[in-house]
Amino acid sequence: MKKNLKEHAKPGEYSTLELMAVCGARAIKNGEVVFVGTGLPMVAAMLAKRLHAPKAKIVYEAGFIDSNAIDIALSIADSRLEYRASAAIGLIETLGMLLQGGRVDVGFVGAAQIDEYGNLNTTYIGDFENPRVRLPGSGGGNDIVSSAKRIVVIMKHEKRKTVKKLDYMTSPGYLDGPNARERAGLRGGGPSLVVTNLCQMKFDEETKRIRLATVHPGVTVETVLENTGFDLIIPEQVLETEPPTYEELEILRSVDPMGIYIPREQK
Amino acid sequence: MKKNLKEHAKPGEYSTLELMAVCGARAIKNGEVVFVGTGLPMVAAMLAKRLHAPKAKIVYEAGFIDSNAIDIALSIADSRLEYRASAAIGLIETLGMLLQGGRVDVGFVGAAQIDEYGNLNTTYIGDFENPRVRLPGSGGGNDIVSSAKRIVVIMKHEKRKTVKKLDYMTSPGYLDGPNARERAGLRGGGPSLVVTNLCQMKFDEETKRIRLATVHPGVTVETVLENTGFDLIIPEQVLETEPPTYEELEILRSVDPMGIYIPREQK
Amino acid sequence: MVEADVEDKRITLKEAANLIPDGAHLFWGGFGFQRPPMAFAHELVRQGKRELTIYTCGSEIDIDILAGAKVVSKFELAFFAIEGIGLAPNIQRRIRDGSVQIEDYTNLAMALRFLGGALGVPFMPLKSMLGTDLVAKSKFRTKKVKVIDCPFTGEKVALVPSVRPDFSIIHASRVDIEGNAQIDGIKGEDIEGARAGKKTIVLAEEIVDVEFTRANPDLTVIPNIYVTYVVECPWGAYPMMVYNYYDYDMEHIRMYYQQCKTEEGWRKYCEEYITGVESHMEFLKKIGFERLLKLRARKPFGY
Amino acid sequence: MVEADVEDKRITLKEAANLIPDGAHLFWGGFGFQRPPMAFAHELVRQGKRELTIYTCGSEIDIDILAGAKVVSKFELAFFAIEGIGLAPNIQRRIRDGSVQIEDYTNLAMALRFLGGALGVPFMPLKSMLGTDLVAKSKFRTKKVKVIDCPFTGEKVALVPSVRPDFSIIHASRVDIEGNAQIDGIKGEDIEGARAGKKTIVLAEEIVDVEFTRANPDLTVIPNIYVTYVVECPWGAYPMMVYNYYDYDMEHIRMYYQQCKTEEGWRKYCEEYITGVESHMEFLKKIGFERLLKLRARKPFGY
Repeated sequence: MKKNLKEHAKPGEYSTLELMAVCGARAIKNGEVVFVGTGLPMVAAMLAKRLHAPKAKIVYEAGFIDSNAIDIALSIADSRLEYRASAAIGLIETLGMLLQGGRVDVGFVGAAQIDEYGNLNTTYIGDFENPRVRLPGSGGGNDIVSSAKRIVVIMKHEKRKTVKKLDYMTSPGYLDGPNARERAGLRGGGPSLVVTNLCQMKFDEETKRIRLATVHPGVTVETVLENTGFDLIIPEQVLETEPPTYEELEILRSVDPMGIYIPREQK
Repeated sequence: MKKNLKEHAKPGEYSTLELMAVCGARAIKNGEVVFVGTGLPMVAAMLAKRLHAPKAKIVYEAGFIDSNAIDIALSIADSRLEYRASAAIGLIETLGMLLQGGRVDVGFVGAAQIDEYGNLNTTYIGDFENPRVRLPGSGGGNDIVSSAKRIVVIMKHEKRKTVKKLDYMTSPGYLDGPNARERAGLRGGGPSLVVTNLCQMKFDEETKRIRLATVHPGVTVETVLENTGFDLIIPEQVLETEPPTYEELEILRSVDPMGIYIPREQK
Repeated sequence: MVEADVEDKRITLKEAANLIPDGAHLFWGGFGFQRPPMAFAHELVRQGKRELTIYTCGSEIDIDILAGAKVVSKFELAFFAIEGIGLAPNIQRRIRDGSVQIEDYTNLAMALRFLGGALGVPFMPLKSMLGTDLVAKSKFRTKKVKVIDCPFTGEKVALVPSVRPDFSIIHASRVDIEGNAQIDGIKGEDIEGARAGKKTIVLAEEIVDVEFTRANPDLTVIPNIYVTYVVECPWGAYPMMVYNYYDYDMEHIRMYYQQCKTEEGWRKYCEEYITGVESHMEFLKKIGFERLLKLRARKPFGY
Repeated sequence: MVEADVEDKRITLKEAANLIPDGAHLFWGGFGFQRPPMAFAHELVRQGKRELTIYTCGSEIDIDILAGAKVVSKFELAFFAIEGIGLAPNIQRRIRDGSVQIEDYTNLAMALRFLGGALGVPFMPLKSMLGTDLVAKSKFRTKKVKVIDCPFTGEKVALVPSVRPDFSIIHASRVDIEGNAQIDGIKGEDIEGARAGKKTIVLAEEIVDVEFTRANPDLTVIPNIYVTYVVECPWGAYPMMVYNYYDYDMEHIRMYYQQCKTEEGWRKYCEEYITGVESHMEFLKKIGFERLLKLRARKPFGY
């Protein structure tokens, strides 16, 4: 029996990673210029483009502009991303002219640590002089977070990742509060949405501090708080994240049919 | 009867413009990167490339790199210059990366005025606020004179053009003397040769002031001085400019067969 | 999908010129004789625009016409003339009568100002202009150039302010309806200029199908994201040249130069070829089909 | 003419690597999985180079191998990992044992540092890094970045020092014997990097005739003037990818990652695939013709 595609899937019919990808996709509006990396953000952008945002233009920092890839890429510079692209140029074009030039509407990034102003760490865990782990570094992350009009952060929700003080600030959220970005000379709008495996978080307009927005189906506010290392603002009413529709799931699974970024068994 | 191609032509067998083009061509060594505009410098570079400097690479600021044009161009951006070029890019490439990047050996420029330090004016005749004539301006001239390793100036020799004080300094010769270029932050070597319709001039190593090098056949030192507005250093011995060889003339005339830059009747 | 995924950015030449308000700041594409937006210049004159500011490296008849018709009152540029022929006749007169002012930079400085605008930084460093009147003197800009000591090497560096004009006007070889543009041959400062404008209008010799551009992303030098509108405009650079399309018409250019030496001659030219014709197509008809065909580029030369 | 007008810049891979002295500074081309100079990395290891400094945006197995073999002691870069798999295993260990130091920039900052080097200016401005530890902290550079107030707008701007390395190493699609190089697909930071080096070595999948390159100057992205030497090096980016030529070999990459998690595993890999083979050709033979053929790019996809 064919399901109604617009209906929401039931618990157990989708995985947390699928829900996270759907949350990311919904943050993309039709016609927007979207700056993504590989992994969940790529899957989210491809889903958006095939569903509600066919005119979204996906940019990958290696140089692919308005990519229409039909195969899942494993690298940001993967030849797969050139399929029916507008152009294939380089980093000065994507990070410089498009992004720093102010033409990117929404950028997606990940992080190993986030603080309550949305500042991000992707470089060091532990002490700068003698770190426990040396992460990959900024890549284009700092550039994206500095200059895109909006930022969506997608990351795992753990106490040690949601911290009061970052081990190293790789990318600027709202720094130490209101107007700090402007004072620092940053032009981009800063983080607007954080999607985790537990919830979605946004930022308080006035204080620029992070606040809970929605909890994923089956997750309680208490669970979120237990897994959060910083002081999370909890609004009076916390809604539940809208589950994926069957249509979203169907397209999502066609985007990543091999389950490279969203393994099927997690369902 | 076939003339010996290596022999020098006799007076009356060549025009002054032909001699000037030959002087320019001789200033180009094989393998050098040469930055030229249209007109006599283009003809000179094409002559050099067909004669003693086949590996010279001719760059035109519009974006033509290592041009091998077979037809005479009327504009610096003329499609004719793309023939068998290495690449066709743009001004950031030619003036920025090649020239300012330090890869141009010799640049050719013209001028409406020159002073005794080789500073050049191509912008205003008369007062800056209320000029008599507004010339075309720097174009790439200042860029070339700022950054090429050597500069060859080709211009008409008149008292009002060889002046003690320029109406406007468009391009930097040796400014006000030794080390002035370095102090100003300029990296190029500065003017090394001035070719006029009367003579060739070079620059005194120590004082950086202009001095007579050779007089063209039939021209006396007195004639040069009568037509010079600044104090020209006259060395003890002034040689005569070596006249064109028959080979030089033959190739030169094949480069510009229609006499566009070197009209035939001037002979 | 919610709607067709190919956006159609086509407008007419008249609509495009009509977008430009009096007083607007324009990046002006093409370099020398190559791909100047001549048809767009004509249409600005026909529509009687006023007080425009134009940023370009070096341009020729196209901007001389804009000065002659008093469409432009300010230029920031490095070079103007009619190469191989003489000084730009209308601009000379307009400077003398005070209706046009020019701020002087070098070609590299202007190209870098467009690159800076494209990159979204407020200035760019360069090693030209140093020690000369290009730094010491300015006509109307209060902040024309600033010489600083490099914080890394100590050497002198000139900083020039980036340009982000209201509109960038480019004449390309080909473009699709989404705005993916290709340019054959030299690009002058058009790559940077197309990315510097707040809005960018791409005129092109031909509009090609999206299948053509999407099949080879490596050839697109101005991607759709930068392009606001596209205008199909064949022979749009005549009497100048477009590589792989047509050669210049030196006879027309020389006639222009001779005639425009006087104000009366310029008015006659303007009336005959610009304001006296209804459209770009009427202008081309006036030039004549046979004459245009003779100028077509021959393969493999491109001119 | 005094001699043939086509200069032959071909040398062998061994000769190319032999040009690099211990302690040299290198721009390292390719981006992510696309066109890394893998074969050149192998040859540097075989020749036992030491104390190199590498400048790049983001690189993966290629620089992990150079760190593992202690060829490189310093990196200035923005990103290193084996994308989609995990952290670069050798670099992690070399950081811990103190034999490798990394100075951190962003991808845009590094790309601009190469653009600045190419343009011959001592620094470039950017609007990233501001307000973060990328400005506040440095590992070994005394002058890593300088934040200034823009003299035109007053806003904060970060200045990063330009890079002019001793050598730039690029793996291109095609090159002619004079050094005119073409790159299919994305160029990463190779356009700027190729122009930043004091000397530039272009390795390429194939050497093509000068007739081919000269017939279409618009396709040459690195003109001969910048190129000191060329090396024909088919499958030179294996196990990574070259657009239009071949796909990556994920099986080999995963095996590398797993094996190099330990020093012993790395030593075994290095001995088996790098130092234990005589040349790049022997390495390819070891991988096997059949396996390589399976990776060939299919038209029109390019992968």
